[in-house]
Amino acid sequence: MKRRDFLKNTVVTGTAGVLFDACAPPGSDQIIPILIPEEEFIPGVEEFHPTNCVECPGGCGLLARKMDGRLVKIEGNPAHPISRGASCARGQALPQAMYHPDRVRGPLIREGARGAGQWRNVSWDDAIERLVSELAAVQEDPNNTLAFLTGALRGHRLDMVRRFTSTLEATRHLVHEPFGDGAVLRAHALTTGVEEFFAYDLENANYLVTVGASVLDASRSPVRFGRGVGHLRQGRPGRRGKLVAVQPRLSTTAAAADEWLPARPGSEASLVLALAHVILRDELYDTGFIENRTSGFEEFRARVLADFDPELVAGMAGVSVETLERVATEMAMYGPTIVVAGDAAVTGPRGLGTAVAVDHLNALLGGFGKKGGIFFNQDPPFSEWPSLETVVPAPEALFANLTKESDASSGIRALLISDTNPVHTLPSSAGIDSFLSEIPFVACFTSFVDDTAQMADLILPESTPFERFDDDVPSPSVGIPVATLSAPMFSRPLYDTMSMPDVLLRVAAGLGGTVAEAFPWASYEEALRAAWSGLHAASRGSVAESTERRFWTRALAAGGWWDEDVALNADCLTSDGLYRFELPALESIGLDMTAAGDTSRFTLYVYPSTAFGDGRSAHLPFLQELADPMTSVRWGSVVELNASTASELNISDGDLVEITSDTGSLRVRAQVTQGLRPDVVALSAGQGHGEYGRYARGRGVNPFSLLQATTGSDLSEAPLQATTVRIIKIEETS
Amino acid sequence: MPTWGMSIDLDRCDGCEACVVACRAENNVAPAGPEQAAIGRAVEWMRVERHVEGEFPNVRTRFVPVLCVHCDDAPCVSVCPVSATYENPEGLNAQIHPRCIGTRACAQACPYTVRYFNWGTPKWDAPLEQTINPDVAVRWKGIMEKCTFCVQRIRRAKDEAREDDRPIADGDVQPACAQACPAEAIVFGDLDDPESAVSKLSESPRAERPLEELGTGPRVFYLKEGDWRGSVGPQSSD
Amino acid sequence: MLRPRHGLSDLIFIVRNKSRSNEFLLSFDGKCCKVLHQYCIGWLARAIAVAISGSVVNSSMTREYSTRQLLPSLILLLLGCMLFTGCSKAGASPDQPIAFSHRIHVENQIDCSYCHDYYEDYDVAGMPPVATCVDCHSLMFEEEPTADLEKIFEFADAGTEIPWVRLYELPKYTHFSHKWHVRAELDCQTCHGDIGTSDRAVQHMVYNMDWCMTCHEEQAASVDCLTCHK
Amino acid sequence: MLLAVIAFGGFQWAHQLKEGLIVAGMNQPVYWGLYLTNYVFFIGISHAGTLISAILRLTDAEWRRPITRAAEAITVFALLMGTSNVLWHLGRPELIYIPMLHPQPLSPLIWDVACISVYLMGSITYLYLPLIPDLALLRDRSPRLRWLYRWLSLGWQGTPKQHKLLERAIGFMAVAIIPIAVSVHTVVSWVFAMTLVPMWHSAIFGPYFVVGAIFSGIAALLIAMAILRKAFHLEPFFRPIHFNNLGLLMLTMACLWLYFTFAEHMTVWYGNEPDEVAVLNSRLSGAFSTPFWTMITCCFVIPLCILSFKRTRTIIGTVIASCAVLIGMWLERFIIVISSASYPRSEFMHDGGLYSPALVEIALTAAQFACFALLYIVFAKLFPLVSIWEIKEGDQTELEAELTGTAEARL
Repeated sequence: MKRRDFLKNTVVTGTAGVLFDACAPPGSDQIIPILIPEEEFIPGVEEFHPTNCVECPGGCGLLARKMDGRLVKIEGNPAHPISRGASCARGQALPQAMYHPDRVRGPLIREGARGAGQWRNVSWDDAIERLVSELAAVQEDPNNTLAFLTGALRGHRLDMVRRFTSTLEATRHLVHEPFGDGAVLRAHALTTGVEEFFAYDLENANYLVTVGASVLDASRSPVRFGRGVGHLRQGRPGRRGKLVAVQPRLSTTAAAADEWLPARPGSEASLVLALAHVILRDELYDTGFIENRTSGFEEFRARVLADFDPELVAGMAGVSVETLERVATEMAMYGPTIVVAGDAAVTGPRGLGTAVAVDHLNALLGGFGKKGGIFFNQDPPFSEWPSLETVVPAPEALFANLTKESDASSGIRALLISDTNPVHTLPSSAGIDSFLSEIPFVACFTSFVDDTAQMADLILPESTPFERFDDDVPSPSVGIPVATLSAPMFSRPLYDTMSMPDVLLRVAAGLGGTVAEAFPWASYEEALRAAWSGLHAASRGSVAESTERRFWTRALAAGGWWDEDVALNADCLTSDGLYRFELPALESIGLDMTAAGDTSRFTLYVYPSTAFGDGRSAHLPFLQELADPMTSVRWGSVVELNASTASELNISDGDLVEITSDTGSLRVRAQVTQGLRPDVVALSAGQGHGEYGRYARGRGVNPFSLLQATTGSDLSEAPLQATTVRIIKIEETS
Repeated sequence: MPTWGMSIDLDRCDGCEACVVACRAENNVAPAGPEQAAIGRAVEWMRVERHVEGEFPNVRTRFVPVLCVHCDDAPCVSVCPVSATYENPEGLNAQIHPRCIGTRACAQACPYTVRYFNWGTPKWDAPLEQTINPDVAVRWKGIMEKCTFCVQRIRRAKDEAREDDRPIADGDVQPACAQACPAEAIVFGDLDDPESAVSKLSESPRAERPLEELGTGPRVFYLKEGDWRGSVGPQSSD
Repeated sequence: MLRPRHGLSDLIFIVRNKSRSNEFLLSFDGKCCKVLHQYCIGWLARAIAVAISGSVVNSSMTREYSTRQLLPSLILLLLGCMLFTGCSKAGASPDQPIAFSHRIHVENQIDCSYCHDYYEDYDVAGMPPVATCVDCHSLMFEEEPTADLEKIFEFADAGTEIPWVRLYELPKYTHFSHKWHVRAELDCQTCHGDIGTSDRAVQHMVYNMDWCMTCHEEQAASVDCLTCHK
Repeated sequence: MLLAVIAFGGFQWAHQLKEGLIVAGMNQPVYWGLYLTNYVFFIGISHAGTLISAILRLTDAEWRRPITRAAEAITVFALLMGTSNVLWHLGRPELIYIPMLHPQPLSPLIWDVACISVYLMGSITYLYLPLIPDLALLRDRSPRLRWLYRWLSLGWQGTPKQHKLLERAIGFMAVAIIPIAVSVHTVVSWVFAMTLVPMWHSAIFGPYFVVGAIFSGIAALLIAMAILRKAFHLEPFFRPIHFNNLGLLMLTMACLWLYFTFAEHMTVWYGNEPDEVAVLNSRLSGAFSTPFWTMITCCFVIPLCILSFKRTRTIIGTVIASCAVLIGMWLERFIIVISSASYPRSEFMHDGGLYSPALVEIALTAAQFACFALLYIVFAKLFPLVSIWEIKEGDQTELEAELTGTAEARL
């Protein structure tokens, strides 16, 4: 019978196919694969190489597991004070960044129009030659300026850039970091004189209040805060701390919290001051601290008692008076208490006010310098690089402002970009596209052709942390001086890549003159050693060795240097050394927020994604495949709506909706939730890349395209919860 | 001979999903890709389930990391017609890939839904296959796979212990998930050793074994969320 | 507890394996090997082997094989031979890039560990890089240069390794530690046959689970699946 | 026509073999889909013949004589179709023989393999034995294929001794086949009932499945009879009385089936165990409500309305009812397999995908029904679908010429 024959064949071929898949193992019949000439390794024997994580400000120290000459896994460095052997989802996915199929494998020069994505491979010599000539050209005309745009760099990468920008004539160092928490730093500076993230002694705290800051998912240091909160909860037998989250959306942090206060966006500052009001009214504050170590308390008390009665605030914030009273009392009674501000809450017009109010609340509770309280970072005693008679550099400025300046780009002839992706994470209204297009020469240091690199003329492929020398000073830290150090774990990079500082060294040499003199090192490694010699000289801390050479090797092997024995300190660096109850910053805060008049408009709340942060991890398949902790969405994005809102708009789970703001609109599937204020819709940052490798390209939507760029502010470039949007249903779920 | 078990402290767990990716990376679990993941074919030996109760603003949420609980009396073992899944002397419920014929009976029988099927051939876009962990087999299409309690790490730990000829100590073995967890919510060890951290935790009043009523005898147990009572009393800044 | 007894075995081995047990199979052996050398291809060989090993493994405890058990195997085997052409590497002795003689090296009192330097300390025995060859041979002025010796230096100069063709390969889903097998004081011959006394490397046998299990049981080594399966 | 459908099915299967089950619609947690549904369904159908004819034979119901063979044929082919589903269902069909080589006796699937293979053997013999005398008849009368009939009829001469022997054998088989048949479907049900899955883990699953099986079996038989009656002009043999009686039998079964269904769901509803109730709700009002209520209508309402009244219990009526029942029973299998699988213990599976069959599954299902029909027709072409000698035996006055005439007319 025909059918039988036919089937028999299909069976056999099919079977063969199945078996082929089944039995086909990676590797060939040759024995060569287990013999790598340069890198001797023993099959089946694991090596661990210390390295550092650059995905988020956390600055974890990691161990890279190397087997059969390949990087196969990331683990936390058990000795490292920040990670303590743990790591987050993003850290775990890092090996995929190194072996990503779409990595830039060599320097590229643009062919054809900008953004067309046509590139020509060139050698490093040619690339650097091009770079040098462009920069030299810029230097010739005094009206020209050169701009170096970076993310929030840390460690000596930052120092290299600063040194570079300050040695070159008319050069500006611009910074762009979508979730930079600039306001928090400014607030710290105003109140304590320390312009750095505080170190929190979570392990010994009993009460933690986060104002906007999703400390457990994406912002700052999820690993450090995760460990801290875990310890605060169950680390001490018979003593369980409490976590309270103040934010409009039930984030992973709020979900993990014991109590969630869904305050109206923008009302956080008032809410915090209302808590302060209760504490002041009932005189629950830490008198000792207030009297001896603060200034301007009376004015502050007067202001708060006068203006921020819970009765008034409650209505505006949408949190009941009882709750405010209770939480305030608990904070005072069951301390030590820590209050942390961050993310959306510290952006926009009231951002700085919120951050300052939070500092004041901490001060009221006497949190500074107390066990289970707040301490200040201590910098590792690096030795200074040879000082140089510099042209005074223009202060670091926010990128967004520059793009808005009328004749912004006119002066700028060349732009170098590193460790940031403004085209993706700047509000489109900031006019970044036109800005870039007006600049004659744009060069990008990057491992991937992302949204920004797509607009560049020259792409200088960056090595991954596993292929380069690097160091890092984590911030927020844990109060002790910590410096992370990582060395390449391969004898040569996987591809023809070079790390940014090394490129700068070669460019400097190329430019010659004072610039060359400013960079007397042959390699970034040398530069690092020069700086790290200071740690050796200090002869304390985790690595103490007789000779500088042995110190260096030990430090490389240990993955860094830290000093656990140093005494924690919280001495304010203000003029009088006292904590300053700064008032002017609170002016912006009022109770003028009435219920939104136009009920058809909702506040758009943009938050960093657990898996992608601001989007820089979106190119890794492991993270794209990861179901979001709160929305369970994979490989895309959803907009969250409160159930009641959804029913009003007759939107149900999975419907396609259109979100329109004054500056743009986008279409995305809706997800109905109970974990969100009815007057708010929430979109996660990170997705919606136009260009960032095959896994990120065209996945989900980018909320930044809806935001209204703030100008003038030198603290944040986009208000993450001040934009209002309309929502209409486009189509039913299928 | 140890009996391996795990405790997961739901009070510490904050749903960061570090364990999920750590498990993927350690055990060569290939991403299913957007299309397949969308129709429920994503493989996650370790996944974090979310339970949201209540209505705005009084919402309570629990994160529950779910992995194979390595039952003492496993429903999956008895239904397999070819004994491709079995319980080893150390209490691991193992899937022997070359033996599996893909009836998926075990998956259907598992009350925890933690057994995964290779619907198609796992894909690694070159050169991503470079990240494959040589200690763990790469599965192929048509077979089941599941959490192994990182048996390859157990094997290594034993090897080292045997090398310097000592018994394997508590903490020698850490599965990828436990190792990655920032909140230190996951503790792994020998349930037979009364001194091991995990068996101490198993005594905790907060300890509850998932679906114990089914008589599966899970070796993974959860420490349920504690409630905050102001019981600690006013703290002096000691 | 039920212990699965089944492995992807290789055809030839089963046949030879039987050849050791009684002579009915010897003739069978002869035929098959010929057939295979002419026709059989790796993957299908495995497919068939599954069937055969199945019927073999059934009685792996009593090492006897009845005609009845072999019948399905034979049918499958022939089917395979008819459908596919190619050549099985199993049991064969492929031409190596260099005619290397273990005998000579052994006779010169060169210890296994000199070339296979991981064999008693690690999971793999290890293969010598070309450098190791050069080290010795460049010192032996009195040995008359042969074509093969020249090749060594050619490879060395080209900076490439010698592409030895692999004789023994375990499935990727098994974990094997050379170290512990050496420390268990097994003779090299048990697994590698008379390699030490031969001029040409011939695959002594193809390891299949049946064979491993038998030895493990005799030696009272662990027979838990997870000992070897990963 | 049929061949085309089958060929397409085969092609789809080849595709599935190459790509793996990724081309099918199943997912996590619905690991079992259409293939298992068909498997259970066809095995159910298979109860038509053997069980019915055996029971009737033992109870010596005279009216059964013409219909027994038609029934037994259904059994054999349905079984073949049913078991073939295992091939599509397995992740690695190339290893399908392993369960025979290294069975794991604790597994219900192994019990299944055992029972069904026995049942298949049994029912083939049971189909074959009564066929022998007719084969002999054909050997002597048929114009062609005599060699085949000669070979098959094993030199039957119709001597009293042979008759005695045959009667004994048939009698024995009839007795033996009933427990086997019952056991088969019980075991099939145990494949589900032995798990802890909500609404599978139920004690009455065994009898429930058996009843359902007989129910659908009768329906299949009725339809087959009706078609053959038209196709081969068997009006003299398949008389309204048969349809009437079988109709009544089916009615009883319908009531019995409803009783079981009700009992099954009642206990769950009253027990109110959250995970089980989740499944129940999905059937009563949720994702599976449409198939569920269709099933109730097809399996009970329609048969009841048609079959309770003598006036409507005509041939047409019974056939309509039977079609309804077949659809209903298929839906029942579908609901049982899929709905339970779709709602695992909530605490551990939050976002499970709902199941919708893919092209390959539908194609293969169609191919099976086509193949079933094809086999049946071929069988009908080659062998007398009416047990000539039994009828003879039953009614001596019947004119032999007429029989053989029709027989020859057919060949």
